[in-house]
Amino acid sequence: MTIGDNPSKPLDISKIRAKLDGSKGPQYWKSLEEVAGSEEVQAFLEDEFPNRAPDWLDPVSRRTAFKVMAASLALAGVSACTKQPKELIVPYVRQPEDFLPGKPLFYATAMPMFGGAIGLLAESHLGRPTKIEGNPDHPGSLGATDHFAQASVLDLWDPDRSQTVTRYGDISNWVNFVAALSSARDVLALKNGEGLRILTETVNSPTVADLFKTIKENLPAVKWHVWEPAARNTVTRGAQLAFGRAVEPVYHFENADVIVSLDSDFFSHGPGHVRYARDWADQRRIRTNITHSPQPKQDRQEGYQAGPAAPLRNQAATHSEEDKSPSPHPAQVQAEGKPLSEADQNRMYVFENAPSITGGLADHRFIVKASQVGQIAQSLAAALGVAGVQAAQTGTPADAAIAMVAKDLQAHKGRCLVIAGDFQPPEVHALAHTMNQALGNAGKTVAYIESLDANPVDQVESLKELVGDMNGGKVDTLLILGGNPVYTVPADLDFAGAMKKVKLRMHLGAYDDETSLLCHWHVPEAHYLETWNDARGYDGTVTIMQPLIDPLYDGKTVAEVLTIVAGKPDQSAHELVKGYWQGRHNDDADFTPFWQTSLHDGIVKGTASTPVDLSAKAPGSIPPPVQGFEVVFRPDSSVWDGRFANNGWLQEMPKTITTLTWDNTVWVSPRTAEKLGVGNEDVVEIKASGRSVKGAIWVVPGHADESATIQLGYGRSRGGRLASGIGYNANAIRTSNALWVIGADLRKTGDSWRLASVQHTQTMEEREPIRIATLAEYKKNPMFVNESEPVVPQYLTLYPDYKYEGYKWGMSIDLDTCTGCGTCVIACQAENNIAVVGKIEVRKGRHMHWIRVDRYFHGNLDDPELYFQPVPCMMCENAPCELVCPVAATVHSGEGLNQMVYNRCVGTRYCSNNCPYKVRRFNFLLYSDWYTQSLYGVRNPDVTVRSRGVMEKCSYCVQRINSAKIEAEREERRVRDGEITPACAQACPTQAIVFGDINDPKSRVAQLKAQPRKYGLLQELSTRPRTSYLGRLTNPNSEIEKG
Amino acid sequence: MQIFHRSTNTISRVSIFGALFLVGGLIAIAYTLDRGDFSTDVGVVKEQPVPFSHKHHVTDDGIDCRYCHTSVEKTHYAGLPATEICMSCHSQIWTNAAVLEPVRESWRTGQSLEWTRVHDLPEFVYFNHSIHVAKGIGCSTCHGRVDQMALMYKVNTLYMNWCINCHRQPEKYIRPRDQVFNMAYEYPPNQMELGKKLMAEYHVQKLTDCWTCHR
Amino acid sequence: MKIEEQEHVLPPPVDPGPDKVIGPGHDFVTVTEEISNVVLQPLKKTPKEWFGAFVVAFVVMQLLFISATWLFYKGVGVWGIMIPVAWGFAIVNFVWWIGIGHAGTLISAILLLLKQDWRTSINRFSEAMTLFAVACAGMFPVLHTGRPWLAYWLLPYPSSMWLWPQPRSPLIWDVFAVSTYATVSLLFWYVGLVPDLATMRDKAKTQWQKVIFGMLCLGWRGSARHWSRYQMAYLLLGGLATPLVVSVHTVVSFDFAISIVPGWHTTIFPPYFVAGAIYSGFAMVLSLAIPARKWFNLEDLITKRHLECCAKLMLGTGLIVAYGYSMEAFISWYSGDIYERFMYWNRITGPYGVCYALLITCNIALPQLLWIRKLRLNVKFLFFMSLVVNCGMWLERFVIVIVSLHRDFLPSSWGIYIPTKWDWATLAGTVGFFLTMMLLFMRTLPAISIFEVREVLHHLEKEESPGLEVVS
Amino acid sequence: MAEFEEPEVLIKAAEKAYDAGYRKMDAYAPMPVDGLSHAIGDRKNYVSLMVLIGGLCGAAGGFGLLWWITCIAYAHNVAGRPFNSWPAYIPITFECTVLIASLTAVFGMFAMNRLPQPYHPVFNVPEFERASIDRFFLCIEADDPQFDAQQTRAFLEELDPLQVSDVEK
Repeated sequence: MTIGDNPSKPLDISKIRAKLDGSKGPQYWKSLEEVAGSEEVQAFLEDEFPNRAPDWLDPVSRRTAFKVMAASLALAGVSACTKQPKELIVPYVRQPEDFLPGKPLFYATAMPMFGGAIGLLAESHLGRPTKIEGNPDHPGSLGATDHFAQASVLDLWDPDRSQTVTRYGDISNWVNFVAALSSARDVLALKNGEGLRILTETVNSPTVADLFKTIKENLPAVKWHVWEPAARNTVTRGAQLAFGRAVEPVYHFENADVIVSLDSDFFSHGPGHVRYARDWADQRRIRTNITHSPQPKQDRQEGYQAGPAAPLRNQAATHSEEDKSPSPHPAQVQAEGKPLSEADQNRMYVFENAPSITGGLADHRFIVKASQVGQIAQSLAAALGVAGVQAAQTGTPADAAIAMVAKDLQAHKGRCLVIAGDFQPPEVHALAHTMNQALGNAGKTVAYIESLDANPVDQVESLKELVGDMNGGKVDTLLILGGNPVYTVPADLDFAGAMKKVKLRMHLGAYDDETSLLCHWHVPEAHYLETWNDARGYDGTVTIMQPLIDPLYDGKTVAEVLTIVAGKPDQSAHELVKGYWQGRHNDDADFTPFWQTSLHDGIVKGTASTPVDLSAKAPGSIPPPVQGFEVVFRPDSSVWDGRFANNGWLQEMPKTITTLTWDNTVWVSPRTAEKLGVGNEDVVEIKASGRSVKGAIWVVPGHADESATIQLGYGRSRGGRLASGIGYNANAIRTSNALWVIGADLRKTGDSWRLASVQHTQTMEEREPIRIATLAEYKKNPMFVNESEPVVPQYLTLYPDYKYEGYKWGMSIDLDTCTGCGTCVIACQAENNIAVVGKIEVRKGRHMHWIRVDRYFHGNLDDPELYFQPVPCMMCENAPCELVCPVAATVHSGEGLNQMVYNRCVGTRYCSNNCPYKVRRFNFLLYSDWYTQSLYGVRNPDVTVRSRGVMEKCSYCVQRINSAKIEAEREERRVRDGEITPACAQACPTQAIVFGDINDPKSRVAQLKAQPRKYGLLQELSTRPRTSYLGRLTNPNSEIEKG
Repeated sequence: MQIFHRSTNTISRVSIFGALFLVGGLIAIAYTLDRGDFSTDVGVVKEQPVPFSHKHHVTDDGIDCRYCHTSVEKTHYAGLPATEICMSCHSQIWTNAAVLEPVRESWRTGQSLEWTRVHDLPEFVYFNHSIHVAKGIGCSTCHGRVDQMALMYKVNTLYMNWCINCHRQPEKYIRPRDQVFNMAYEYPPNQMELGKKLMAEYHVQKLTDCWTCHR
Repeated sequence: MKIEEQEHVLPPPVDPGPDKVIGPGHDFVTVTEEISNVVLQPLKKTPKEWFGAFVVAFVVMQLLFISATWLFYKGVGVWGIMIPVAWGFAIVNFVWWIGIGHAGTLISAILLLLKQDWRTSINRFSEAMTLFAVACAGMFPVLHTGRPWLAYWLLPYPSSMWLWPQPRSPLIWDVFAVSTYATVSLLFWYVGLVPDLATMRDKAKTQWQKVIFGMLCLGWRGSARHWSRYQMAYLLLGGLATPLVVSVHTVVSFDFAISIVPGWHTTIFPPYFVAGAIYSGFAMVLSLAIPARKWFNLEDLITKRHLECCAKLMLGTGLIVAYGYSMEAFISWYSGDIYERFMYWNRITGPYGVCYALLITCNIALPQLLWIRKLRLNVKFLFFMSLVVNCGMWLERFVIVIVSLHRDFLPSSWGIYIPTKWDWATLAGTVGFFLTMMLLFMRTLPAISIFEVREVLHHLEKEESPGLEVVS
Repeated sequence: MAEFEEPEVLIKAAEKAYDAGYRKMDAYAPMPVDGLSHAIGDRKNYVSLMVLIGGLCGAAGGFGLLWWITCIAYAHNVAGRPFNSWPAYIPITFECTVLIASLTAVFGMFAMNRLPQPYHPVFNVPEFERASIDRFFLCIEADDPQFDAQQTRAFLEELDPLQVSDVEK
């Protein structure tokens, strides 16, 4: 399956169109697999077969690291009644105080990302960090996380991390490195550090910033360069342009009724994106005080007498001989909320070239080329009457809407928001600032704080300068602290070439990667969970990051290296961080409590930056749009700029828009694909400014024409077993003066590259797994969700209900606030020891995720709506899977959970066939890694590691339920609402997933299930799912609707 | 013409029944082996670094279970004493007894003692001491008269049907909370009604769900 | 006095045509001679074709062992199965083989009850065919489990976990149905063999043959009392086996009918599965009988009449199957259920549409040629047709199992199933195993029931010369 | 022991012998012959009764097992169905019925026939080997009250057999 085997047929878009024109009602279009009927699949079948790699080779399996070929006898571990092998207990010699073996501990820390940091609680089992949760006290998290944070714990245990200091590639040690660097420094110190250059990624750690200050004092000639391939450079530049100083905008979605995004995907990245999603959702969420009553009132038919003698019967679930009424149904709970007439939610307009999760949530999504967003901004600004700005035409439908958008904004002065995308040029940011000012939003929906960036230089310029000096021979010693410039620096600068001219090159990095290969010295960088550090959150709040474990491979931090340059070697990260903060206190008396509380809370009180108020002025001109075909660069949604390339969880996480795993692709619109005569998996060559790269096409409906989007972070040549050999390197055609968009042309090569998508059919067909209505329709008919698929009334079944007298667990998922970000997927994977299976297996349809996010395109092929639906186990009360299991490996619990017992499963897979939701996952091979020692560390000891040949599925995180129940029982009370939170619900940024006890009418979940928008997936099958959904609402602008 | 000798009639019949009995017998033997001490380890003493006698420490010295098994009331894991705990006494008494050398060595070197597990559940079984103790299940109910064991062995198979037996009818085995750590506790003749009373009092459920122990 | 001394020349093996079950010029001795010779003739006299076929079959059988070993070593992932298509070739083959296994007992039992004279010459080896087909089928449920070494958990036995099977699951019904069927077929076959084994004992030339057959026939001596009990038992066995045959494939069809998968959840499955089973069963009988009668010169015992009757039955059951298909289509439309409708539409036009077209051709279209008597009597054509139907029936199972699964309720979890080489190897392997077994059987045991042929012969004689008693 | 060529002759002979008062006798044929057993005075046949009993035991056992498993030994809420979902037990019950019945039929038949019995005096007669091929025999056993070597032989001769021979014990 390498580039070069047979080309698959191009998509015949015209055929689909023909179909669509014929089809009535809401338009449905077919996906790749069904394009123009079955020929595509026939072809797929035909050329697929010969290409099958021998099962014992799995040549492109991207998870050899995780994979074990042997049919191991470790299987005995999960097969019952075998003689137990000898097992040792190794007690402590001195048991730590207040430590209880078997109880996980949580430590507050933070993960630096996007030039900011998100506050976290890290779970530790017997000293092993196993799981990341959000820190409820941290403003940037409020208890939620993103998928990067969730997956970061796997990086800590990654067997491919660089594990030792190397010198010229040979194993060395820290002492030698210190000696080498110190001597180099001492030499350069004679010329005030002339010729010593330090290249870092965006730094926002006060400690590090302080260290740089000292360095500057001692060695004024030392230059500090900053480069991060997907940094928010344009944001600071834009602020410079508008305000004359690099400030950071902080948005307050909780106050925004109308939001305009100028190609800004603020839900998926940026220092505040998790918090923003929460605030937005709070504005979005609708609770109506009308109670959902799905069942027609009829007399129930008598059921069978059922159930054995009392002592054997499960206490909680008992067959109701006497009383045939159904178990407490949400219908009996009175829904709380506003009256229907007052139901209201915010409205969002998004202008973008490629679908994003923000665009998916938009009430109006306008497709424009990325390079045209500037003109849109101009027109909008003009329409808003910003002085000195002329409207510009893009020639897209968007132009027509601008007036109405402006009108809507003006109608909500002070309660609206205009946001420019992180990858739009500074001018667009400046325009956005001026518009917000014109709309009186400053201080209300947007505040400006001092930049989080300790060194807010123009990173591109800074990089250019460095490269220039290197070529000019002005650099003797280059200190690369973090990052992987050799891979990430745009091709036109030829960083590698320039580097070779530097006498002494030193690299601090987590992996032995492209950069370390070209450096004389390489020092393993400490993971943020294993060292001391500090970082600023999106609003400036500082978190002191504390280690949960000693550095596994003696990794070091940026600070620890800098302190050598500063001339004070042998200071540990702990001393440095503590020292810095001690320095800001007069004496221990007030330091010690401060230190304790700060560490405990995970935030340093009072460090949130105070807003400054400034006046913005519009930029003179904006960069002209790319004439002809544009290629847009974006960081990848799962590996970002490549830093997570060796993270199996993220690699296998379906990318929200494409549901692809393990690869980056070239996104083009159906029309463009038609024009190029290519289809999915066809390889095209992208030529831009004399350079070219080859990548596989993925046709993305709703993408702008004459435009292609390509993702950074792939095509790595080093940096771990999983990182290299997949995708293509987009940096190869990136240039320093056109970082984010460039004019280029695409050419079909005739080759094809196999991609692993987890969802082949991208439409809902004639079915309605997701029920959608506009706010207006909802007000007319709040029960709209139950019309297409009525609930099967209870009286239709022969059997009497089981009554759940104890707890009755249930889940509710609000499709209106689900962003589809996929954090739940990774959170679940981390919590439940879910195996990574690799590209080949994903292609075969064998991915293991317990909760998946279904993504449907709906409506027009060129401008479809985009819907997301998280699907965990439905925990059906009449579970079809249970009926057909021959060995009772899956049965119902007394609390209505659909239990899956791995150690009883023989693997007939009948349950999966009979599961209409297909949420069951099967270990077709030995997917769990039984052999890589370091990966044992990340495992959750409360969940069995599944072996080959057993079925598995979502358990509502039963390990959490049980421990909470045990706590409650010991205290002789019922479990409180909210005491149990499954991993998915806990990680969800918008709290779209809610779990709880349905029997408790006051519980949040019971309340949500009482909402009129509540419906069950495939409820007409009478499976009676415990997981229910709230229908999706949209809030379109009626004027635009008309227009 | 005659092929077989007269005797073959008898032989053939005997052999038929013989075969039946043989098969039956083999199955019976396999069954008993599977249930026997060989595979259950019931009553089998495992080799330990130190010949620790519960009999001596509990009965003679009258040390409470919780003195060493510190977390039995707090977590799923009863807790095995850290060397520290051993040394708290043995730094004063038996300071140079040969049998205790491993303990002292562990204390000196900081290397943990490595005990062999006696009560060993499969990895897919999640047992929680704290809740059982809290609900009035005594140590001796499962571990037997540990106070009379010179060397540790298990008295129950810890097989699933054994667990289920109690989970289905706790009233048979439950005892007052204050008696949980009483090794010599005898069930009263009126256990059945006492058990029912205690179950009500302690809100004991009959948890026979799979996910109670397996996840 | 010994038979050898008498004048008993074997009549030439000529096919007496479509209305006679036995060729001319036969008496008790000659039929006995002709049938027992197949077994007792010296090895070098064995027909070349037999050796050829055996070598081929034996080699192909090795595929089964190789692929099974690889399967146990790696796991079921070596097959093409995935989510949503969690059942692949294994189940398809299982149902196919079980179906084939139906003709044997059917012929022996039902035709016995119906007193059909044409059953005699073919019942013995169609029973053997049943046994081996069921053996092949029986392998798959075990092979296809994720943890085959625990397959015994499907049996009710007192385990140390005190866990029991879950008898609401059709798979448990399968366990009982298939094992019962295997046992009863075995008994039926052996009981039928006993008197002939006695014959073999007496015909055998060498001592060791005598001893072996002597053992196997349990010392049968044809006593009148024995015969009477024997016949009663045999009749009852037939009576019991008849509903059993019907039940087995009914239960197999429940595997699908009980589920909620569109395309599986159908009440019409039991009858048309049974019909289909008989259909493929008779096809297989023909595919085996036609070469066998040729190689061993048995044309005068397995006559065109036998072949034609099988052909007619194929035609009949084929029509029932056709009815089944049409009903399936009709109901899925008539139900108005979008999932049902889509399922059927997808069957015809979906990615696997080709399979459906082929299936209709093989099972419905081509067999209609059997209406033509000339073709029914054309042995070569019958042989060809029997192969066609066997393929067709395999495709039917493929369509039902895989095409229904690959697109069910939620479009998001639709998928494409692609069989791997190991899927094919396993299928081929079982065919090899089956043929090897059949060939060995034909060469080592009387493939035609001698004593029953004698009975028929006797009846015929009586019909021809009513005054027979007077003569003696 | 007399040897005949045709089954009908044998039947007649047997009837004669029975009328002549012989009781302990047996007829041998290479194939089942209607009425032969009747002719030699074998009137009753218990096979069917046994099978009936066997079948009933099978049915009871089968259903009983399932009921016990799902209601007593291992009661669980499966797919919201009652513990005793008897309709689901019908197939297995039926299979058990057939299985036990068939087993009793076959093994009962062999047992009643006193088989296996590789050795039997009649095999001592060389001609008897054709009893399994094309000859029919009538054997009057020595322990028959009326048995007398000469008379019986004479009597058998009257039945115009191919030949009469003595069977050594």
